[in-house]
Amino acid sequence: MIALILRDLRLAIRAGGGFGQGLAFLLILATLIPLAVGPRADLLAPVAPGVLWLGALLASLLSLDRVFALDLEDGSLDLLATSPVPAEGVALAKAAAHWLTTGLPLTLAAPALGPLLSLPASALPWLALSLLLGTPALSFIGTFGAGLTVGLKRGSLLLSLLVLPLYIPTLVFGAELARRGATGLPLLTPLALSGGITLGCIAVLPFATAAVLRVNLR
Amino acid sequence: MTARRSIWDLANPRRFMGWSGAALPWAWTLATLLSATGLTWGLFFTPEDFRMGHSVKIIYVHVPSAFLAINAWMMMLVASLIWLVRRHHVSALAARAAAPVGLVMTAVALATGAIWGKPMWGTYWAFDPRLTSFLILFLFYLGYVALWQAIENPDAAADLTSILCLVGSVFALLSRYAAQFWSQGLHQGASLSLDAQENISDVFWFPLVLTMAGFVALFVALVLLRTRTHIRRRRLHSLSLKARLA
Amino acid sequence: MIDFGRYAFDIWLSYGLSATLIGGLVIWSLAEARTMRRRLREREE
Amino acid sequence: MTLSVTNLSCRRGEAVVLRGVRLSVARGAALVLRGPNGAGKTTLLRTLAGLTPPVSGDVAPERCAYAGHADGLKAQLTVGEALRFWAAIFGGADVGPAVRAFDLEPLLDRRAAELSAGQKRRAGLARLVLTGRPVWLLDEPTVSLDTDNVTRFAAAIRAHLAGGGSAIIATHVDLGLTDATTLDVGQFAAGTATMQDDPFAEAVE
Repeated sequence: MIALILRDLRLAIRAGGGFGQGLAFLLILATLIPLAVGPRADLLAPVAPGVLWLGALLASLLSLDRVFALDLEDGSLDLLATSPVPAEGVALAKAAAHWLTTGLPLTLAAPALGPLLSLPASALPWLALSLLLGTPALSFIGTFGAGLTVGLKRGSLLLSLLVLPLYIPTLVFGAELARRGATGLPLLTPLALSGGITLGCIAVLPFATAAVLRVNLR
Repeated sequence: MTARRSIWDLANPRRFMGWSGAALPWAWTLATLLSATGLTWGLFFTPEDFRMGHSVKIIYVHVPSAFLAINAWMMMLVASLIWLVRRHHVSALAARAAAPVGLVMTAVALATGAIWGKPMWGTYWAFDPRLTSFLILFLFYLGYVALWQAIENPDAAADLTSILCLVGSVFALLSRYAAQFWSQGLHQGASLSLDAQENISDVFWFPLVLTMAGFVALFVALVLLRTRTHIRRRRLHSLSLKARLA
Repeated sequence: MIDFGRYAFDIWLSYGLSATLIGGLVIWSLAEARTMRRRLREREE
Repeated sequence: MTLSVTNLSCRRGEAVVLRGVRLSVARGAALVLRGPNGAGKTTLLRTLAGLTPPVSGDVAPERCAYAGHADGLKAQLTVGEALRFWAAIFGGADVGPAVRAFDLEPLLDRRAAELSAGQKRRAGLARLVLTGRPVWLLDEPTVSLDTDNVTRFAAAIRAHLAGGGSAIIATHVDLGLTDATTLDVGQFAAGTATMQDDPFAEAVE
């Protein structure tokens, strides 16, 4: 499993698809939002945590259709399925690699983009914390969606349609945590719920992903 | 066949076609009678509500459709579980048949809720937790229906949609709580609420119960009819597969 | 006919919309059922 | 006996295509599957590999190494990286013997994108050695190999057999395996679907 994660990381670096594109997408979004909403700080600051969360969510969605599709095309997925690594392990490793190539860089980059949206410096650590807690859930949910649609010819749009509603709880609690951190409200509840959803996703979704992979490979 | 009869025999395609064909006219009759009575009674023979005036009459389409919107999903969840555990094909097809019904009921509940909201709250749409939950439910229905349509192999489609239904149910429930939490977070304490039916007087209650029973019968009729269609489609599929292999 | 006062429009709109949506679903389901029954009958013979 | 199955039924997509398959392959022996396209050779191999669950009968996928039409190589990775990856996945064997068996030494630092089709095929097949599994399941392994490479491939198989392994091969090419037995997959053709295969195989009303 570690080997699989390392291979996916190496591929992301070599192919240049993984790290760069998600970050560039978030940067473009953070540039376009003020252009659309207007430059006033009192308008931008309240929506900044939500906008950055939405940007992170969409950026993580961008690379999902490649999670299993490339491995299916070149036969690696068949070979992995016949290997001693259980399908659950493959699902877990794939989700972890997806998080390391999208969720983690987004978590690190989002606070740097905060000032573009007039987010006060005191809010930045909370934004980073909320993304750190929430983005793993996005990767695990997304990997499940990628598994569902892996055999389909034009699966990308369907993948978004399936995955985005599943993202709702993560988005709600994550953005709420960032917003409350920014305004100094009590934040124990969204903190606990964000963490809880992520842990639940990590614990349960690899089994669901493995089940749909087996169906799609047979 | 001397096999012991059990409730599962009803899910054999052939037997299902037999009993559902006989039950269908009854379900249609019951649906028409109950809904027509309930709606006529509710619409023309109930007084104005002291608070909401005549607008309370929207309740007779709003609440039954909302009730079905949720329970159609529940039925799909149970049918999906039966398919995953016992591999009854009719069960999977019934889940597929129920999805568009649930989708339309959710749309009706949303539309009537919005129309009712305008005179009551002065706005068609507010991100009230319940409205938001229904909007999210609508999205889940859309995804489920789209996944069924996208996959060609019927057994694989049944497996994948069943698993999606299971996972989706958990996330739909989570979203419901998230919506509650989130809307409290926005405006402390619910200022808008759709709790009308919880303290409703008997005058409105009886026609409402009739209409709800009528809608349930309509749901049963539609699901039976659509399941029969899907069974026939599945049979056609088997025939063309046979023709292709021969 | 009872007069619904100032809510008449809202009430008729919601009933009309519901009837259209649900009626549409019923008609579509019936039409689909008929087509499928005919197609299957042709094939089975 | 390294691998033996009886009364195996296999499904391809929705349709049951093979029924009552009986085959066995001994240590050091090879079994060549024959049959026209669509007879179910690939289906049989995928079932034996554990990718497609059998409709009936038992398989032992943990003893089989499968090589399908695709090589499972990533264009951006070097041959050495790919082999070390598969070795790690299959329990950390040394890649040395595999490299020598398929003469991959000069290619180790080349990326798969720069390889010819035949070189890719060799790198893909070298993975079989790394699995450490006794039974190789090979689906048209000589596709895109030239005569030299077919010879080299046949030698690798003979070495595998000599070392006590065995192989089941779907191929139209004569690999010069002297004591290979041949199995015609066509004899197991499933015929029409039964109600057990498909509850919709008979009229529903």
